[in-house]
Amino acid sequence: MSAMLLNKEKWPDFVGRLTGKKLWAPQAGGDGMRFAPVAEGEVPALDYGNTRVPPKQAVFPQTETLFRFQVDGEKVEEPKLEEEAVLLGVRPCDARAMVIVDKLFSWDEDDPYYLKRRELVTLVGLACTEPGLNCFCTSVGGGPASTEGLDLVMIDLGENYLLEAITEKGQALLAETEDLLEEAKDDVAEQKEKIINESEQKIKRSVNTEDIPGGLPGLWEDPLWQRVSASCLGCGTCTFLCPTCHCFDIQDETEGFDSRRCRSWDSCMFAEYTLHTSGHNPRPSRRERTRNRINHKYNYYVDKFDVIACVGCGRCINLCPVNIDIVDILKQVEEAL
Amino acid sequence: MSANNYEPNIVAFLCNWCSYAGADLAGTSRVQYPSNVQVIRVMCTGRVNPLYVMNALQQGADGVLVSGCHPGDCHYMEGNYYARRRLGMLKDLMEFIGVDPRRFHMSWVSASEGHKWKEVVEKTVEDAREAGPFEGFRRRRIDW
Amino acid sequence: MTAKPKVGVYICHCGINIASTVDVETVEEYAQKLPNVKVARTYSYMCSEPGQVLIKEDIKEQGLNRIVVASCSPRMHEPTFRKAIQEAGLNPYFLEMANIREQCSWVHEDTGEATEKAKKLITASVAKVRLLEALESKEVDAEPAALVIGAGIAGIQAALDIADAGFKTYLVEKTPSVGGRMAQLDKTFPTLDCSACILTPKMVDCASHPNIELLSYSEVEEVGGYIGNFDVKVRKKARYVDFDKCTGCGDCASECRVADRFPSEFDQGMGKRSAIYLPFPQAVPAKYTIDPESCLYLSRGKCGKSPKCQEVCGAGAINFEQEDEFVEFKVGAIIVATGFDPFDASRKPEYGYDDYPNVITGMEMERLVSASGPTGGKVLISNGEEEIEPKEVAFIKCVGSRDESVGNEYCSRVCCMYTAKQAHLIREKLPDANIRIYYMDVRAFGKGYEEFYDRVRRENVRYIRGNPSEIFKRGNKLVVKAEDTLTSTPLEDEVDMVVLGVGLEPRADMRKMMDLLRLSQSPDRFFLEAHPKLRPVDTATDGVFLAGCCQGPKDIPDTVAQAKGAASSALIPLARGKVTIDAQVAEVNETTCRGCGFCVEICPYSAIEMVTVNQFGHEVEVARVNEALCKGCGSCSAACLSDSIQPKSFRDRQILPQIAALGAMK
Amino acid sequence: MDLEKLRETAAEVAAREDVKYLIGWKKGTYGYRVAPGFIEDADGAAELIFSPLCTANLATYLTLVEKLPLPRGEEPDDRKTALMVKGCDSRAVAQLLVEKGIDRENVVVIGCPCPGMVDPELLAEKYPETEEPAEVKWTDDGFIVIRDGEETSVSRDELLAEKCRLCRYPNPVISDIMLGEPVETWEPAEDEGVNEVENKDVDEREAYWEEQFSNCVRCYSCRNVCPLCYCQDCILDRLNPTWVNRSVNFSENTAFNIARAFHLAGRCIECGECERVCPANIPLGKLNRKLAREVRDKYGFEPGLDPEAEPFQASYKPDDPEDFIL
Repeated sequence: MSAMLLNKEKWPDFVGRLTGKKLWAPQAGGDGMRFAPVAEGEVPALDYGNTRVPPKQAVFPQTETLFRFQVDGEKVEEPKLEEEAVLLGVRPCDARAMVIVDKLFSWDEDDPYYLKRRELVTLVGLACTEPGLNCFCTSVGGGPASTEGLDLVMIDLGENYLLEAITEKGQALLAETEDLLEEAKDDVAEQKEKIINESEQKIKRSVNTEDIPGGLPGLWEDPLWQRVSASCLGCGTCTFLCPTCHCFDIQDETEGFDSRRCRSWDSCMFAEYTLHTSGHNPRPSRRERTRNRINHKYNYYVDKFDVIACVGCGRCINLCPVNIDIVDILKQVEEAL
Repeated sequence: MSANNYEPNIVAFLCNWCSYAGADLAGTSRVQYPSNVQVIRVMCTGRVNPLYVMNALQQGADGVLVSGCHPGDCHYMEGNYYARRRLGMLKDLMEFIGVDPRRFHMSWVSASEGHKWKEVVEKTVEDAREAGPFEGFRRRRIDW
Repeated sequence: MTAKPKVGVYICHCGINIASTVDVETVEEYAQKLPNVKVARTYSYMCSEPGQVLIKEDIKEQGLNRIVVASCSPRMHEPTFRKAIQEAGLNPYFLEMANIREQCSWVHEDTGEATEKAKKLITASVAKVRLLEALESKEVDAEPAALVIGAGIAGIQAALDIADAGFKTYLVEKTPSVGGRMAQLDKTFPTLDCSACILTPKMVDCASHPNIELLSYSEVEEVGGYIGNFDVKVRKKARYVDFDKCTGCGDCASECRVADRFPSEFDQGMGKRSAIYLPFPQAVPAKYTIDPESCLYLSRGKCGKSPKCQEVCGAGAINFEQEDEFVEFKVGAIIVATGFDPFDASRKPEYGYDDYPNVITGMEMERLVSASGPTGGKVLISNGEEEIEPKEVAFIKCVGSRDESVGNEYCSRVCCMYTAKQAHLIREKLPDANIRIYYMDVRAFGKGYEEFYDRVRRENVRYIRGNPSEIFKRGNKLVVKAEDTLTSTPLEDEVDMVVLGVGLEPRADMRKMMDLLRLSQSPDRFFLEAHPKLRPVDTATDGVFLAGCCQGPKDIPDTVAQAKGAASSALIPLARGKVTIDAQVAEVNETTCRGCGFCVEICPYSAIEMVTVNQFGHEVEVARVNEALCKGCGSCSAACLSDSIQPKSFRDRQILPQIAALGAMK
Repeated sequence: MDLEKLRETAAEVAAREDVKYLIGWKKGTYGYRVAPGFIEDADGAAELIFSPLCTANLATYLTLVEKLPLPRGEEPDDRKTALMVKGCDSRAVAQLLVEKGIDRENVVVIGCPCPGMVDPELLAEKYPETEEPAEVKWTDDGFIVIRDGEETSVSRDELLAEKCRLCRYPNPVISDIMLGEPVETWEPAEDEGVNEVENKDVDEREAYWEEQFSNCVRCYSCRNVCPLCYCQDCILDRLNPTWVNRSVNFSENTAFNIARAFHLAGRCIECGECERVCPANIPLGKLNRKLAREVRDKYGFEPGLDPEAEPFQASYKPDDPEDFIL
């Protein structure tokens, strides 16, 4: 029971079956801004490109309270993380991104908050049949139907969704909803193959990333960094909306005498990110910050975890206000090598 | 909490020379008024950064009052004129984003207007009471 | 940030002023639990010696480094407690006061509410005090000179005292002569000494005093700077008479083509003067002045073939080309003694002042009974044909005082006595006249006043309790319509003459002085003193003091006393030679300043300037504060978009925690 | 506008010895994107364009460039920056001069009279973006959209950006070199966007903005793109004191947005960049335009017109409105 069919008419029933867990799905209104909790009785539609804010926020919230405490008091209270969650309609690139980020959060020290949330979440993926204009997942080791990181993948076959369990969590989900599903017929594999191939063909943008990790250190002082960063506004759009960016900043926030220690997403594109107390900033301008962003994704991360920390989702390209285009930068890097 | 049985919490910024002195005079004259208004003394209304108003609402105030010298009477000559312009703009902005206009008031109370201070306090409290507890963009007790 | 804050909170009972409404023990218990609070105590009178000792000992023994005193208004006792903690070795600015008396216990009856509010105010004070910074006040030299504005008896006395103490004094008088209102008076109550006799020597003194520079017929135009260092600009109006050449002989006035054609200001319009005139015979300086409005030559450009005054002046002092001159000087202190305006009786039309010539004001009566007045001291009225002595004289008191209908709720304090005095003087001159005084109350509170009032009553002056409602004419007589409220008898009293006991009003032109010196008005519209009891001659502007009736109606002894008080206050910075500049001034963070100059535009004291600094090889413009000029108002900082300019002790990072504390305590 | 003339002029300016570089617009990497171009020499000028897609206000780069610490003895490069400006952009330059954000002698302003920009989102919605960069041109009564070699005429009303419909100053108010003749100004449209919010009752307004601000991710692109947000150290980034917590939630987001809008009161020149760059599509322009409208109507002031004007926030009139005072 690893490949099943779900008739699209039964999609509401399928969703309705996932009770007792916190359901997340792409928000209806709000320009497909983000994944949001699904209200009871609501049936999320899956006819969207991709959310602007990646689903990483479900396991790595933009702001997360680590513990609460009283100013001048002994009382410290930690959050209870125990609610199971299901994310519906996760794109393969975003699921891959979680696998990539997992490496960081389970590296030298385990991050209990992140890892606990990851443990409690089931990712129900949706393979891409209509990739976006700036998708380039195939250049960085992914693909429109990649299952890496997913527990269950859904492929749109027209009348039906093809559901394939990838993990035990996925299996369990199929088991729970067995009565809504049909066994897939033999020709499904072929149909699936065709759809995936077509989808791959639709991905227009590509870049050869093979030599980039090894080449970047040699380009440290290359004029290309000045060129590609000149127009950068130094905002956090590219990093906040990136599914693999994972930097955070920790602050104590107080209301009266109640205080909480929380962490919020931070961005290496912000000037204060590396600002020292002394006033010295080792990455003093947008040039160094842009160089860092590319190096982190295509050099340091590869060095440390043997994987490019970019999944080719295209968000940073789509949403950069000044057309800073990572594919274009990578091509310039390639040329400079 | 319903609007009827709640006591509005009001933060007031008073200039040292006129309104704070006027509030002191109200005390010396034993004028009685509601206890909901908590005063922060500044040297001049010109000192009141309009963002204080935003901050007070965010941090739990249900209403904010700024009070200074009558136009022309500023101890520093012009501070209240600047305050009037800045806070007038802020009031427009706050209303536009959906803050009940009854939550923010500005007044001129001179050092000799102890009774006017009482009236201003009563009006401010009454308005904030009618507007109800401020939830808006209050820095709520945040969920985990 | 230095050591961790250890806060002491001291809650004053103020006898029962606070403790009867605020549950101080509950507040104490509460305050002890506040973050960073090491000690919280209550005491019956914190400001008393033992109260202060309590604080000082805790500072020493418990190592406190921040103090909150919850008591009366900081406007009252902040200096007291600053001094106290300084004596215990703490920086005096490590103090914050919670006003739980004027703004709490005195204005709330409910103990629960007042106690809760006291807790909030203390919480906010603790929140702020932790973040206060140590400040050092600076001293600058004070200019050893004073400016006195107005040369009536108050200004004259103040100027003489300061000059006698050895300091240069500029005495500025708007009119051509010093003397003011007192010079117009005949006798003074209750001693009946001649006003001119006691005033004139002082007038002469102030003109001849080596330390006094008398600027008559002059007006203050600009005042800048601050205590110890005021910059003053004075306009000396053109007299069209060479001050040095004029001998005061008076030939010009008698020969003037329009001689004795204009109402004399000094004689309340009852006498006449020429276009060139000396206000009154004893005027100081005894220099003639041409009134440009009445002078034919100056107003029309032509006076016969040539101006008469010019022809007759042997000294050649007439100079029609003269222009206003400006003098500028620095002083360390300023005394405002600008006096009052008599109430304009036209504003009570029911008394017919504008319609009936024999209805006159008290000031007119002064001139009428004065030997130097228009009638040579004879009390005369006109019956339409000739000047006769009145038989029936009525006085009406409280005209324009204690009268909400004209906006004057206050008592003018001198009318009771001057009407009594004038009744006495008439009695002296007209032994057979029937004199009555209509009154609401008689206030004879000063030394010898009650006795004088008694004496006048015994001189057959009738006091009738009742405020007349109307005066109208019946034949040759004036009818005073009133009700004797003691007997409830309506009266229609036929008299020959009515004297209106007009009150004192703030000067119509006081706005100018308020703008120049940043003064405020009290509800009665007179100048506001810094504290009604304890700082009655001070104003909210450091170094500016009040004397005489500009601060409120008063009689001559009180005026002189206040003038002497103002002089002694003004002498403090002069004698010390230095003034302390408030440490609570603004400061610029030059690293974050973006150089927009908003603060420079805003600063009313021009205390901020843009300077070029080198930041890591780049020349950048940043704001810089001149601490001696900054008054710490903070207007600059609310306009600073990068929060780079901040007033010390009122920084955003000190105020925001106050807001947070108050907001959190719902 | 004559593109050849533009490039010719730009080449001359970029070649000047006293000019560090010229900032103009160039074709983007795909679709309707236009990128800021930093032209250092005459050759680079060939890349420049001016089209209805050049919405970006490049004046922001005048203050965005970091002043890095210089090694001892090294002189700063104080050559001029040349800048291409539309009407709205030029107002930013004028306002920066008022606020001493820049020195007049440090900029060469090249004015581009502007017939109005297209709304890029509207355009992409109607005529989806292509992999190859597309072109849009002005016609007498609208635009021509050229994608993959295919031309489509579109009426002006259909695509004109909101900020341009409301525009009162399409011609640069300040310039050293003017490219082409001034365009004929048009009657600014009624600001329906602001009216719509104003016409809501207070609770509806609260709900409206709550929804909008909840979407804010605090990327600060609105602030960073704004030519008039040029503090080196923004108070909204500070921790002591903390005006706005780092936490991203409706409360802090609202505080951030109030502070941002308020700091622009009497300063915003309505170029609409904040709204354009917002990845959460928050209608930030409404906040700014509301304030700009109040400043104009109640205080009779318009920023960014006169480089010698008194700054609105650092001035007052004795008869400023005070009907709101108790």
